[in-house]
Amino acid sequence: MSAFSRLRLDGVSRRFGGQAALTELDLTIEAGEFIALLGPSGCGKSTALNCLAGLLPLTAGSIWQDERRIDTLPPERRGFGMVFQSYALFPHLTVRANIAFGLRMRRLPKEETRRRTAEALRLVRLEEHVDKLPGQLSGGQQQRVAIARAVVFEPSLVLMDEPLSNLDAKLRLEMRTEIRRLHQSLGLTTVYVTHDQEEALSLADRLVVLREGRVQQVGSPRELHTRPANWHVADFMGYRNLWRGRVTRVDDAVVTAESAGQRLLGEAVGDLRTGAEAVLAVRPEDIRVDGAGETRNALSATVEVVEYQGRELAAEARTDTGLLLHLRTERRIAPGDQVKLAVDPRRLLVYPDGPAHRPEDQGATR
Amino acid sequence: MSAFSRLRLDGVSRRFGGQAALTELDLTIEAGEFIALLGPSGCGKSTALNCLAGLLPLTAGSIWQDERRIDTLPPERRGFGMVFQSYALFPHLTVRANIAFGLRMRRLPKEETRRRTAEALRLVRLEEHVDKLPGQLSGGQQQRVAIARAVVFEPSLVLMDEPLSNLDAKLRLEMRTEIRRLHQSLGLTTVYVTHDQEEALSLADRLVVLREGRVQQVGSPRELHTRPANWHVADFMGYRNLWRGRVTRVDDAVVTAESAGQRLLGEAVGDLRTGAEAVLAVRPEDIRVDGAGETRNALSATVEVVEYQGRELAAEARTDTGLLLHLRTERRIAPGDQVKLAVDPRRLLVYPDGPAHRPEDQGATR
Amino acid sequence: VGCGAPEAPGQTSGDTTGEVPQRPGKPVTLNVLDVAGNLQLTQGMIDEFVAKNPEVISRVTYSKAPAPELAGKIKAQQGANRVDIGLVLTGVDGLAAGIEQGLWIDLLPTFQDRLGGMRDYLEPAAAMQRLAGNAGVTVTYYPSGPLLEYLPSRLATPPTSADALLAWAKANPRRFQYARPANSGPGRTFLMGLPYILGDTNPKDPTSGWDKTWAFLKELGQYVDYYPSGTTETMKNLANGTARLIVSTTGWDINPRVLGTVPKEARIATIDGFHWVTDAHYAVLPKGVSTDTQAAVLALLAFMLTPEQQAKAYDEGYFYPGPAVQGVQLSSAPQKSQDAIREFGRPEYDALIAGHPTEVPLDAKSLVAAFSRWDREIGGGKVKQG
Amino acid sequence: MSGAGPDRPLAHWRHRLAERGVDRQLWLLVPALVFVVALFVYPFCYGLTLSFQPTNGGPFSDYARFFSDAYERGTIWITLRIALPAALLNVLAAVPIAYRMRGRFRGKRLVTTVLVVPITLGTVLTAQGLLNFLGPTGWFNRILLATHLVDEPVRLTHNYWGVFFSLVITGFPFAFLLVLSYLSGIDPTLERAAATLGADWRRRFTQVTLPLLMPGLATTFCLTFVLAFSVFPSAVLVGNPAGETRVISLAAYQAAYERYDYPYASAIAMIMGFVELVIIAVVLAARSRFYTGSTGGKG
Amino acid sequence: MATTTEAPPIRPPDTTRRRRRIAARPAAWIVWGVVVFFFLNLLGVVASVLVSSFGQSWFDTWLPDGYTTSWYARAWDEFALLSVIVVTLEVSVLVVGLSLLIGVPAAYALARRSFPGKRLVFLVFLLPILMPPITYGIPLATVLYKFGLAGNMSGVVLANLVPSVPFVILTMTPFIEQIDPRIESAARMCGAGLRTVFLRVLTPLLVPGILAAAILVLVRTVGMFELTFLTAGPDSQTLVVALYYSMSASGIRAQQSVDAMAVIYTSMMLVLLVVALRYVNPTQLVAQVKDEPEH
Ligand SMILES: Nc1ncnc2c1ncn2[C@@H]1O[C@H](COP(=O)(O)OP(=O)(O)OP(=O)(O)O)[C@@H](O)[C@H]1O
Ligand SMILES: Nc1ncnc2c1ncn2[C@@H]1O[C@H](COP(=O)(O)OP(=O)(O)OP(=O)(O)O)[C@@H](O)[C@H]1O
Ligand SMILES: [Mg+2]
Ligand SMILES: [Mg+2]
Repeated sequence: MSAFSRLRLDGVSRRFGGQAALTELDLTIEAGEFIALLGPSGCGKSTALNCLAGLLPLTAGSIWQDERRIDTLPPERRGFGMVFQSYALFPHLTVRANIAFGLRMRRLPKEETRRRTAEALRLVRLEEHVDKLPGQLSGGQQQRVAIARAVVFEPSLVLMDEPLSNLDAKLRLEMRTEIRRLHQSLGLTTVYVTHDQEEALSLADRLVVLREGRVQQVGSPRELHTRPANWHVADFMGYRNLWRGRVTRVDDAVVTAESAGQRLLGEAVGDLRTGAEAVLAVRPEDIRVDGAGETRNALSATVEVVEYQGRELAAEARTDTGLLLHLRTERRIAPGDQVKLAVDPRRLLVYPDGPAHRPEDQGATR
Repeated sequence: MSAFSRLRLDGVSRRFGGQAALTELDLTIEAGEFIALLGPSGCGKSTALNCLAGLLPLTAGSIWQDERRIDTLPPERRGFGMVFQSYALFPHLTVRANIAFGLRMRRLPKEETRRRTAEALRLVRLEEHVDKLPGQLSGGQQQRVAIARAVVFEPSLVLMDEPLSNLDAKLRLEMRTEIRRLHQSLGLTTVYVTHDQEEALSLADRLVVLREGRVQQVGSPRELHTRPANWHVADFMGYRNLWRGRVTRVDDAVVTAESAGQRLLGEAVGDLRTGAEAVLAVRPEDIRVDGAGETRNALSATVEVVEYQGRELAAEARTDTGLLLHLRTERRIAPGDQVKLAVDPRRLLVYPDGPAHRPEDQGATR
Repeated sequence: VGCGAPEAPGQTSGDTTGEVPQRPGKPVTLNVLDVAGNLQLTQGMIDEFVAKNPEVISRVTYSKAPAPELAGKIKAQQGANRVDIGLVLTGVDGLAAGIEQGLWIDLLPTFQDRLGGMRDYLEPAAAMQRLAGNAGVTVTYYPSGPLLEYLPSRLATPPTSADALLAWAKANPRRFQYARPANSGPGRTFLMGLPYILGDTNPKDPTSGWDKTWAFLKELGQYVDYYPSGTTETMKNLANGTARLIVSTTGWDINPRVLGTVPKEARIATIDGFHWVTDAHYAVLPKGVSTDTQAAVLALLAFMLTPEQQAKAYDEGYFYPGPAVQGVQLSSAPQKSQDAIREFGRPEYDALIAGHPTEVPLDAKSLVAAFSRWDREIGGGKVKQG
Repeated sequence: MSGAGPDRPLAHWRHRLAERGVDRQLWLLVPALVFVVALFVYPFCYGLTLSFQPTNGGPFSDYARFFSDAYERGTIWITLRIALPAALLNVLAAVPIAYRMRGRFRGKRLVTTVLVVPITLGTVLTAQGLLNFLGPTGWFNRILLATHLVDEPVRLTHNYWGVFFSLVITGFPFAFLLVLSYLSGIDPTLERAAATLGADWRRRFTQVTLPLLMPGLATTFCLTFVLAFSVFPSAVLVGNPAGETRVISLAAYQAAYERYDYPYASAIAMIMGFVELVIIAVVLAARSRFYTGSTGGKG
Repeated sequence: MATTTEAPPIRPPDTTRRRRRIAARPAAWIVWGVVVFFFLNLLGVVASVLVSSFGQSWFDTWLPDGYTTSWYARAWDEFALLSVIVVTLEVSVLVVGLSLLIGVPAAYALARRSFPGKRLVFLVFLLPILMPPITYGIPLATVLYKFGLAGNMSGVVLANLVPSVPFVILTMTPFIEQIDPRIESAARMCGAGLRTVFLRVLTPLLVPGILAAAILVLVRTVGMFELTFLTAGPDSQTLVVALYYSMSASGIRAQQSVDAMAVIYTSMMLVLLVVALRYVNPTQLVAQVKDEPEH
């Protein structure tokens, strides 16, 4: 299967009946990149991946591999590898036969097939399990078979659809490292679908955030982490504190906004004018509890709920004016404690809020 | 359904054919407690819960509610509520009917049923969706219906079997808070099954860690977090660095052990003598990267893999003697960097290791 | 509890053994089971009796079934001592099966005097009655066949001797047809009639006395395409031209033309020196019916054997002529019946019936043996060639 | 351990039984079991013992009689020769059609209904229809003659083919319904996975779907085969009951209802059941060689 | 599809879709071709009976000479078909109902539990389907007569239940296996006893499966001659008895009247089937499919 230097999605769209699952996806993937598609459930991630794989015909747009149009090719002729969310291992074939399947389909010589299968088995450390059926493997082992099967024929592009979602926390962590290692050691190009932002951040070179079938933001993990393009993305990227408010003052990028009677300084993301409705976003870990000496964005609040999370505590606190804050701290606090909180204005992002895009169940209503 | 002041499991065991799924579980649950059952997949968590619920007959042991033996009662006569992993909502009934089901079974007066259903609906904030079928709800909404259904008839005990495992990270976080709130506001007694240690830590008053059907440790979240009883529990509780080694010196609780040519000081958990085989355990976040000035447990290593995880980085580093370390840091490091690492001896736990209990795929072999 | 036969004695369903009164103590409900198609001829008689004698039979129900399953049903009822079938109308086969299994009450000679009509049987009907032994009472009779049937438009001169038939079949392969004897009245009659035509040593012994017949059938079989599984189909084939010459009986000649399955202009031919192989329907009573029912059925049978009632047996030529007793004229039959026979009947039948000897059919055992041999050697033999 | 004295042995038993999977819910089996034992097993035992009590000869003489007579013995072969290919064809024809019926498309409901409707035809209508339609002057031959495809009518009734067609018409809907349900139990993702691995549709089918479908096909084959093996009315009506379609149930029928030799009939029926069991055992043994676990599609 | 290698001009989106369909055709063509051929012939088979049953006389021609309904009238009168059909309906409804009532719980136990002797139980349920009624029909009828249960409707119903109950069990088991057992557990945790679980939760969910089993049982019951005949009384004959009589009785019977009977029989079955299908989508008869995208 010919390698490529660039894969281009051009207005790729897919509708189901009347409903649009994916709208106008434009994306260029360079060879060797690790791209993560990220977004909440039902946002069209799997749809995008299936379109790319050829499992789902497009309803508009085209896909180009260098100068060759490939969206009309059936999946077996695109030469991409795919790891399915549920692994989709062939239950009637042994581990070895599962991995060799793609090579057999390409009618490689027996010897070559054996050699490459053995290599892939070694790569995913399953040498001891070659003759088992998938049903006899643990989840993590199945996972590795699925990955080996997808990469053994050295596809020009590997697609992974939430490959880790079925694993427990410990295994998930281990597999993540494994996938990254494979990507690097085999020099693959990978498109990875997940709804777990931490996973996406830790794995990908570039992230694509989708919402309701539309791209919200494309960028590096750091960009997405520190500067989500709109409050939906922020919400998804772990900005658990989202408050609705109103802009009271604009100084270049620094805006002052008021939410639930609390005046807060923050950094504007997008076009904001005085008087505009806004959404203020801040991560729980960016709210400092030892904010007694702070002058800017200082809040005094009462702790309401505390959750033990190992090293840190997660807590909910309410300011005197009624603003609810989620925060994380290593300080030992207990419900009922009065605390002085502070937020670094550079960590508090202020987004414009149209009446059409209300944060549902969020913000000051809580 | 009569409330109780104490529920006692006495040697509860369950075998399937020849295989033991749960062995000799002894546990006393006080009214109002929030207990989490924790352990890797297949360790017997669901089995324990189902035995408690009466959905699975015991093969040995007994269950006592105060002075009353209840393990011979069918589930519908124990009066416990249960939230199932996959929600198990009745797909043919509306949200309202699903929630009212338990009240209808108890033949409460119509008026009372309506009132309590409405109250439960309010509690889980689903007033707008009363007439939908479960298939028309999002995962998080289904979750809330399942919880409302389980608590609406004010059961003396609520059992929850991995209720959050199907949700995405953001929703999971929100639901966790919700469950804790319900537990407190309704004064429930809750037994909660999960394989996610963070979830267990943040929710429960007491944790029960199972492994292969046997209790490994019972304790408060803090006990489990800081002092796992054996290295299996440690492994499960996030001590990602597990190294096999040998004890070279014992000073009361402080032992010196050698692993892959590296001498390390740590705290002994369990009976250790000089020369004994041991497993050393430390959390990634307990390895400090700015350890240049440290004298005890100082390690110099080369960074091999780095993963961006938002605020922090997760990295793998290898010491000059070949020991592989997983660490987390806020410092910006890159593959190839030489780093000085240090581990607080109080944070490095040393466990005895019998040849029968090898950590598989772990430790110095990597 | 072992796995023994479920025929342990149970309670009786009414008095079944004692003296049979002249009239039932109270009116009975009579269940009639017809396995021979006899009700077509006799239902009118029974209905009339019930209408006239409500104090004997208050209600009558009819059920119909194919003959072979009859014995099983009666056996099951008798095994449980709950016989609810009062009267069975059957052909030779069902009668014989029941006799062999001991299912029927011996009506004769005990009740001979109550059935006066039996004294007036036509001679061949009387012969059929002798065949039935003591269990059955002949209610209708016909001389049957064997006859040949053809359409004059397709076949000008039919063969009239056995040799000619063979020669014709050879000259016109696949054009001669008769149905599998086990499934077909005409087929069966043809089979039983051949020994008389060919002059076999013992026409009553198919195993050792039918050498010529079996040889003839075998040779004839070479020119037969296939043996349909019912007479209806041979009739259909005659009508549509697939077959030119088929085997028939008096009833199968007249009735299908009345019904329109065969063109009206079809003709019959006979083979020189043939004997009629007669057929009859019998009334029998299963063992285990109450004496009241027995009394009622005897009264009914006596009524049915009167000439006025027997005239109904002409029907539409279904069992031509039909009546079993002497002196029954067509003119006393229902008008519809008379019209049908006038239009579709054949004047030559009277002469043929008078001019050829009649023979009773084979007894049941021999007949089954003949079927079996036919199946093995003639019907089954076809396979290996084709 | 406290005060549970009288409970002990009872609880002990309950525990022992629970471990083996015996508990209260098995009461649900009781009505059906009682029913089948009372109304089937007992009469069936009677038939079985009857077959060992022939009218003359020792207990096995009826069996010996059957096997020593080539004409009778041959019915087994004849029946197999009809039933096996018919069952096989029904199952094999159902596969591609059911395969096409997966997924969603317009008119699916109509097509499925049409495919299921022949269930209602019944043996008699099928037989009459075949005689009328395929007979020498039936429409089928008329069309062939009119289009000069043949000079002589083709004979498709009163022989092997007549019975065969009737078995196909009555057996296919059953097979189709069953195959469709088994097929839809296979996770379609597996085939998609095969596609991404470079398998074209033919190899997707032969390498993935078919092996997974095999157990279902085996079960379907067994049920269709049982239906075909007990073929009786159509063997008489559209076949050649004296010769090439003298099936074993016809032999049993003749013994029971023409010769009234019930012991012999029972013996034949037992042989018939035994042959069926043997075939089914063979098929099920073959089935167990295939992968039989979950195929992903079912709950 | 080879043309796709050249850089193509921008095409309207549906072009690709149309091409896809054409590509899928050859295999589909063959399959649908065979299906259509099969159904044309089946149509011929059915139509020839239908036409014949209305034909006055039909010799060597494409169609009958004339048309009449007299064959139906004859059959109707001769067998008192109205009451026979009523009896048939009653019997089939009873058999279907009872066999579901007895069979579904047993299927449930077989689907959900594994216990020692399960294979034996399975064999016991398989045998009535394997064994021809000759082997057990007569002793069964005797037993029923002995307890006064035969010779009327109850006998016919009981005898027909013998093969029907196992049939329900065998067809229902996979359907029950598909229902998540946790839904039942949930109901029990809400305080529902086993009976309530069956009535309130399982039954509504099993409706498609129950209807499938019901249809198949119905077809088998209406078509079951031997057991029905052996246990029927004069007032409890079903249609199939009349049909078998008309087909295989000795004596003369016009081909058309057999055809008419067969048509009556089939129409009744068809009506029952269509009524049943009105309430259930036949595609629901099978497992819930993870729908494949449309191709
Ligand atoms: N076959 C289909 N028919 C109709 N709608 C569909 C189909 N497949 C997907 N959809 C709809 O398209 C939208 C996008 O679905 P998709 O599977 O791409 O979501 P996703 O981002 O992968 O979500 P998840 O994280 O839950 O897997 C959803 O609203 C879904 O309901
Ligand atoms: N019905 C059963 N028959 C046989 N073995 C069973 C059965 N149910 C559970 N087991 C076995 O018992 C053990 C414990 O199962 P259990 O479901 O309690 O695990 P768990 O801790 O809930 O795991 P998970 O996190 O994957 O849900 C497993 O090894 C499992 O294979
Ligand atoms: Mg998805
Ligand atoms: Mg579990």
